[in-house]
Amino acid sequence: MKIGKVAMDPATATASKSKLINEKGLFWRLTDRTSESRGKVLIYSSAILMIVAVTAITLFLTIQGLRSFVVDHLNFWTFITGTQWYPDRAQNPSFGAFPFIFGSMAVTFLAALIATPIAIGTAIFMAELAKKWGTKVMQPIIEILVGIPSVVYGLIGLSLIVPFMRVHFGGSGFNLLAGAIVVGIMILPTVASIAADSIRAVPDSLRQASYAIGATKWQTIWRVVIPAAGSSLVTAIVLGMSRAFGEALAVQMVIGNVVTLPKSIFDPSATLTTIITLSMGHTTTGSILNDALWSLGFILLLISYVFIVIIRFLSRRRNA
Amino acid sequence: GNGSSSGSSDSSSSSKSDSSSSTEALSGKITIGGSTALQPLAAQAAKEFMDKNPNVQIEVQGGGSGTGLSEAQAGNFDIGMSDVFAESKSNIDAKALKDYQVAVVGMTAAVNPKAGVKNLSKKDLQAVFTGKVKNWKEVGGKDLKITLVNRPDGSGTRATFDQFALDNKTPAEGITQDSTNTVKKIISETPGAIGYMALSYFTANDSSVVKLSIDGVEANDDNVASGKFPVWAYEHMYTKGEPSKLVKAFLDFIMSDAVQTKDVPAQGYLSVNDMKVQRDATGKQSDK
Amino acid sequence: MNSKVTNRIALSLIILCAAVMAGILATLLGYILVKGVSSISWHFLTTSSSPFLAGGGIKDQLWNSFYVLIITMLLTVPIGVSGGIYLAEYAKPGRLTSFIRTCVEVLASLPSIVVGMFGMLVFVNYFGFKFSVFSGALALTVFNLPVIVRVTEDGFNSLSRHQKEGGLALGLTHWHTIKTILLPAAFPSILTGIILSAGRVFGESAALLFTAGLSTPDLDFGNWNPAAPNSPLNLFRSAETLSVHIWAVNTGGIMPDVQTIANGSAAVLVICVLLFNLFARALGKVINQKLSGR
Amino acid sequence: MIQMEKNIVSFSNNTVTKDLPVQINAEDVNIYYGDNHAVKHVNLPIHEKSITALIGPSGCGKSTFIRTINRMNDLIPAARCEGTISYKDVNILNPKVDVVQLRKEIGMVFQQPNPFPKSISENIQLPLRFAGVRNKKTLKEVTEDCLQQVGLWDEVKDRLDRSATSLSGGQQQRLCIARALALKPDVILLDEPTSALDPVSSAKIEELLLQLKNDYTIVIVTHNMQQAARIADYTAFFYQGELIEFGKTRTLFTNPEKKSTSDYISGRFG
Amino acid sequence: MIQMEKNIVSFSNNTVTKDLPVQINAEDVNIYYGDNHAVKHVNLPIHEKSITALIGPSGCGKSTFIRTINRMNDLIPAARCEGTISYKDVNILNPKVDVVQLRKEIGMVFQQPNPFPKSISENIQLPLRFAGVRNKKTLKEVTEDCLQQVGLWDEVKDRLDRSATSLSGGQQQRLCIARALALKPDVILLDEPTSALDPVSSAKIEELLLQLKNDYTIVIVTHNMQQAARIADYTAFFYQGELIEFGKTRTLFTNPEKKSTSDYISGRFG
Ligand SMILES: Nc1ncnc2c1ncn2[C@@H]1O[C@H](COP(=O)(O)OP(=O)(O)OP(=O)(O)O)[C@@H](O)[C@H]1O
Ligand SMILES: Nc1ncnc2c1ncn2[C@@H]1O[C@H](COP(=O)(O)OP(=O)(O)OP(=O)(O)O)[C@@H](O)[C@H]1O
Ligand SMILES: [Mg+2]
Ligand SMILES: [Mg+2]
Ligand SMILES: O=P([O-])([O-])[O-]
Repeated sequence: MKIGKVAMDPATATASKSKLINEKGLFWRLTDRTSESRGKVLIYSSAILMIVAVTAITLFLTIQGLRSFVVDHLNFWTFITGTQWYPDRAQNPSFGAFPFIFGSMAVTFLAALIATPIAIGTAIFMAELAKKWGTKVMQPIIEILVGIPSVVYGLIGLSLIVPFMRVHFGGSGFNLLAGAIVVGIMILPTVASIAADSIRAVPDSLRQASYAIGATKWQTIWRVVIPAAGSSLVTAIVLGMSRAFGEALAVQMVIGNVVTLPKSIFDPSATLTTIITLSMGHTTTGSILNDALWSLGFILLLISYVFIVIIRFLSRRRNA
Repeated sequence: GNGSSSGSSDSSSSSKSDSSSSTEALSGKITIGGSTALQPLAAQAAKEFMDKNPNVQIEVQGGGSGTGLSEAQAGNFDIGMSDVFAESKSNIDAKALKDYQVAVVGMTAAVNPKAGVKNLSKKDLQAVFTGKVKNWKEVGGKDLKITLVNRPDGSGTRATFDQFALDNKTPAEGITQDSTNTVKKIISETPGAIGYMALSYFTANDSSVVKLSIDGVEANDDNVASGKFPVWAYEHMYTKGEPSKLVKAFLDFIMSDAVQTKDVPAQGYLSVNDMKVQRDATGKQSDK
Repeated sequence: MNSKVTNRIALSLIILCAAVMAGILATLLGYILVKGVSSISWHFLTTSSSPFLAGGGIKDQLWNSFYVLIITMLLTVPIGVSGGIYLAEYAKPGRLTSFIRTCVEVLASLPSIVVGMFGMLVFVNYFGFKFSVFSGALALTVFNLPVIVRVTEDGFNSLSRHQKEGGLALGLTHWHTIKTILLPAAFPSILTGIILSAGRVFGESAALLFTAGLSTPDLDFGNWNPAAPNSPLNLFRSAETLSVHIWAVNTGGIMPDVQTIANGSAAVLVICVLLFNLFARALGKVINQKLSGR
Repeated sequence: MIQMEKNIVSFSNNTVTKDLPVQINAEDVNIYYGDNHAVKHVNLPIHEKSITALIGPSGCGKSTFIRTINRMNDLIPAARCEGTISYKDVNILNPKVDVVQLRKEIGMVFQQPNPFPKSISENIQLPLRFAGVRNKKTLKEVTEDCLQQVGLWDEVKDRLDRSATSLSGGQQQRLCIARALALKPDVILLDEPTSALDPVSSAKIEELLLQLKNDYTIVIVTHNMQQAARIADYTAFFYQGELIEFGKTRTLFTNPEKKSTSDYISGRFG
Repeated sequence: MIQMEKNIVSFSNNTVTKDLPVQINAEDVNIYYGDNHAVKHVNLPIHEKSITALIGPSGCGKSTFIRTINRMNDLIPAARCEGTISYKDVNILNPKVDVVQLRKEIGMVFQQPNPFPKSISENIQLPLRFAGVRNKKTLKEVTEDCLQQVGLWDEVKDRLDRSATSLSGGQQQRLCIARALALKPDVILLDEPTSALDPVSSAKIEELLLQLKNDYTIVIVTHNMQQAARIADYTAFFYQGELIEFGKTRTLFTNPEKKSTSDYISGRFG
């Protein structure tokens, strides 16, 4: 019951030699069913497509975003530092986008401030304290939270948070803090799930080492696990911030959209994204206001690049 | 150029002849877009028009007045809807567009009932909106802080209010909402809030907001029609040059009594036909 | 003992965080469902929306949401899976790979409104697709693509190296190994990832405002000719999706029952996302059982 | 059948002439992972200040057993223990036992060197800090002391604040032993401490263990029978979860009672 | 110094009386992982229809070397090879070599059994299908044939369409060997094929290899010296990337030339 093996005669030996050396032409490689090249063509073209997409987005938004400086001769510096946004004023319209840049930043940082402790705490709970519960209950909860559309968050912010603010802090209830809370809750699940992944990635050997020298659970988490997960945790927060930064509709529904600089977190405010969604439809293509809105979009793009650079930097440091 | 057709045609006979002739003649597609304020009226009219002319497809999009004008000029919309005159927008060649004023909308300020004002002089109103006055008691109301609620730059409602109620004074900053619903909600819930909105949003037995009279003139359809109440605007439909036969038929339908006497008032607009005064692009008012 | 007290307090705080998280979900879901479910009815789901009268439904918007989702998936899944395979299997460490990886990250973290603006500029105006299903799907492709790429790459990376070596050692080509061994093995996790990402696409609004439009023609569900302007299948008609509808109704709607419509739509949206989630889980479980058991 | 050359193994270090007192005593210990009965009815005494080696083929339950002695298996949710392991008149397996304190008295070193990704000195000071030691001078002294004991002091004294991960594998393992010594435990458990190391580092650690047994009780798991023969006073042979044979190392190697023990020792399987 | 009991190891299977022709010949092979010189100047002939065992302590480069013979190391981007491994008058290390064809002729079995998560019969038929065999009857015949050869036929013939992952570890490993046989290779490489298995399965595989060597050239990496002694005709001892000693198994075990070889064989390290 064995497959008999015939001894190689010299002729077959030479034949197999030529088989071992690959000298097939390009055409043959593309037509052969078993060939590698056909698969590679498919795979490489999609990789190229992604490069094209990024390049196109950057290019088009840059060109469109620079129009207000090149064609309409707005001063770039006064554009990003000016605090007066009166594009419709008949005499002497002014385009100062600083309040929006500030508003975006403020919402982003406040949201991170709100989300970070809860998200990291949940991540620790899922990855360290209750692994079974974590995967069986918390993970689905987090996935569902990620899936809830941002307009729904906005809607709820409008009906719960704004009235709450009005009752407890006076004013209209539309303010920076309301925006930050809505976005903070929105990014919670993102931050928590990435943070949980990075905590899970800490090798068990470190935990064992820590327990073996008589550490309590908290000592292990605080002194060993969190430092070891370190920069990935920061990455999780930065990623959440970049989401917060780009969120538009949910914020617009609750932040009040006032174009002046807020004096406190209980003042209404505006962000880059909200001003774009608010005004875009009212402007005509090629008008200065329209170009200025594109410039805001361009700034948004630039800042999201900054976030990416930060994330890359963190991950490079982690790998080093 | 006012391209509205005369209101003399007999509605029932004209629409009958419309539909009978359209069965062979009218077919094709119309794309309408622009002002969100006008969108519901256009959509309703389109629905009725399509019921009569099954071979016609009308697509009604929003996008805002600016979009409506830009896209009409670019030829992407057959009809561009706008709350404002094309002349008032930059980068639009108003002469190349043909204006159809399909309805009139009146607006006034809405005030939170707790402020205790029902009427303001134009001067006081301007003082309130420009921020010179910060408390209602300075203009005869209760001792309550004033909270402004604005519409975004470029909004037709805001442009109209700024022009005819504030006489082109720049309003002070306040909360800005694009949505009349939200504006109304904020005003009704925030003590001391004031904003402005179309008359259609003040429903008859709704006491959640106060409909403000200006200089003692009540904001109602009659006063707008007669020109006594100044804050009103046309709703425009623009075509690029002369409209095609199909588009013209639709515009005629909108101007017909079927729409003007039914849908237009139903949505809180005034029919252009009822107006006793008219206005040009610069805002100059004259008797009709 | 000091460290023990600290331990107990700290752990309680952590549990509190998790409880807050669960509480937030419960509040959100409870609020949406309690407020919205009462306005969901067969009538609500099967009538078209009305421009300004009460009693409108969400039939067309619901269909649009699914249609845009399907088109987006048709575009993203093949490209995204290929891209993920590229990164997991072919990419050699180097400048190009790191550049492609950066591109994926850039796409993933672009604000959706920026994607929407780009879509308006390029798909709507430059290519002349107008506000349409297709423009919307292309815009959503831009930001769903990196998600699928990542899901695929993770799926491949989590496979044990042994499977791949087993294939290659048998004289299978790399591509054939991927096709016949690795892809089937990674399939469950990729599928789960895709369905979860579908939830996000389904709920996206900002990018669609500027690309798929704020209105929808009166769809004729008897007409399935994709070229007809009011056919549900027409790719080049404007298509307001459910989440855009919520925003639009809430922003400018003048029908008297704005709140009811917004709450009902939100509830439908959330229920759909919940169903996606449950479906993904159930499917993953079934496939896993099939692969391991039998 | 041809006879292999005789293996010459030194037993010179196994100097126990009479049994020292039993410090830890396992009685009828059963350990399960879910349904998997991984350790079956094990009775094993561990004598004070001597080296006990656990040998056996892969998967026979050595690690499972040794990890139970300081309750490290608590970390595995599916693991479950029955029986008694008495230490200082307490049953270690009692759920009420303060595991934190237990692990301070019974230290452990693992197969893969696992220093914390911190500086060398912090690695040794961390257990002390956990235990509440704040005094800088004490910390410094203990650091030097422990590094001296494992013979690492001269090699690293100039770079105590360099990252511990920059050390070689053997140095890392000795650092881990030093870390375990910092709390002055009674017992040190080692699970295949040399199997990831090169021969020279291995030999150094064997030497170190022989020295440490003057002060500490040592339990070591090893897959290298010769290592057990070289350093252990007592050897326990595990097979398929059962303790097949236990006794003085010399006796077990030269005169095993059971057939499977002699089969294993002579390399017929494993 | 006390002498350990003599280890009795059977060399009965090492029946090579005269050297068979060399089928694969490694000359001055160097392999690097980045800067790490993992295999250093190795010269090693592999004889036809015999079993060559590679032994040596962990990390000495055994796996690295054996994986180079069928170019599996191509998968590791950082790996780099120099030198010549001639097989059928071709230098395997030549970049132009069609690795797919090479791997059909030189099969490989790994430490962890790695059946595909498909049915048992599909596992064996997959490589055949890929090689272009479509005929159902042939496929069936070859499946039976291969399973017979590894002695798995009787155990699984009733459940050929059950998932291969439902088999036990030892069965899975034999299935992997059967799978490698399906393509009728010249050479089979095995990297610690029994180290994850229980003694009984291990013994079965040893037996199987002794049978297969009548038809195939076999290269096996093992950490179990007794296993090498039991089954290999030739043994190569690697240490720190160098080939320290190579020769007939009996010679190498009974009369090693180098001190480190005898140290390793007698368990003084590793
Ligand atoms: N975490 C775990 N969960 C479930 N089963 C486990 C776990 N760890 C070990 N086992 C099982 O318990 C048994 C004994 O394993 P153990 O690790 O104690 O063996 P060992 O003797 O240390 O082997 P090795 O020499 O390979 O380290 C094995 O059957 C193993 O599969
Ligand atoms: N993928 C890799 N990348 C970098 N270095 C590697 C890689 N694989 C192995 N090495 C290094 O090459 C050397 C030889 O490793 P190899 O796996 O060949 O040893 P081995 O003899 O098979 O050991 P073992 O008995 O543990 O399997 C080691 O120093 C190892 O660290
Ligand atoms: Mg073990
Ligand atoms: Mg190896
Ligand atoms: O109708 P508007 O949105 O332009 O106010």
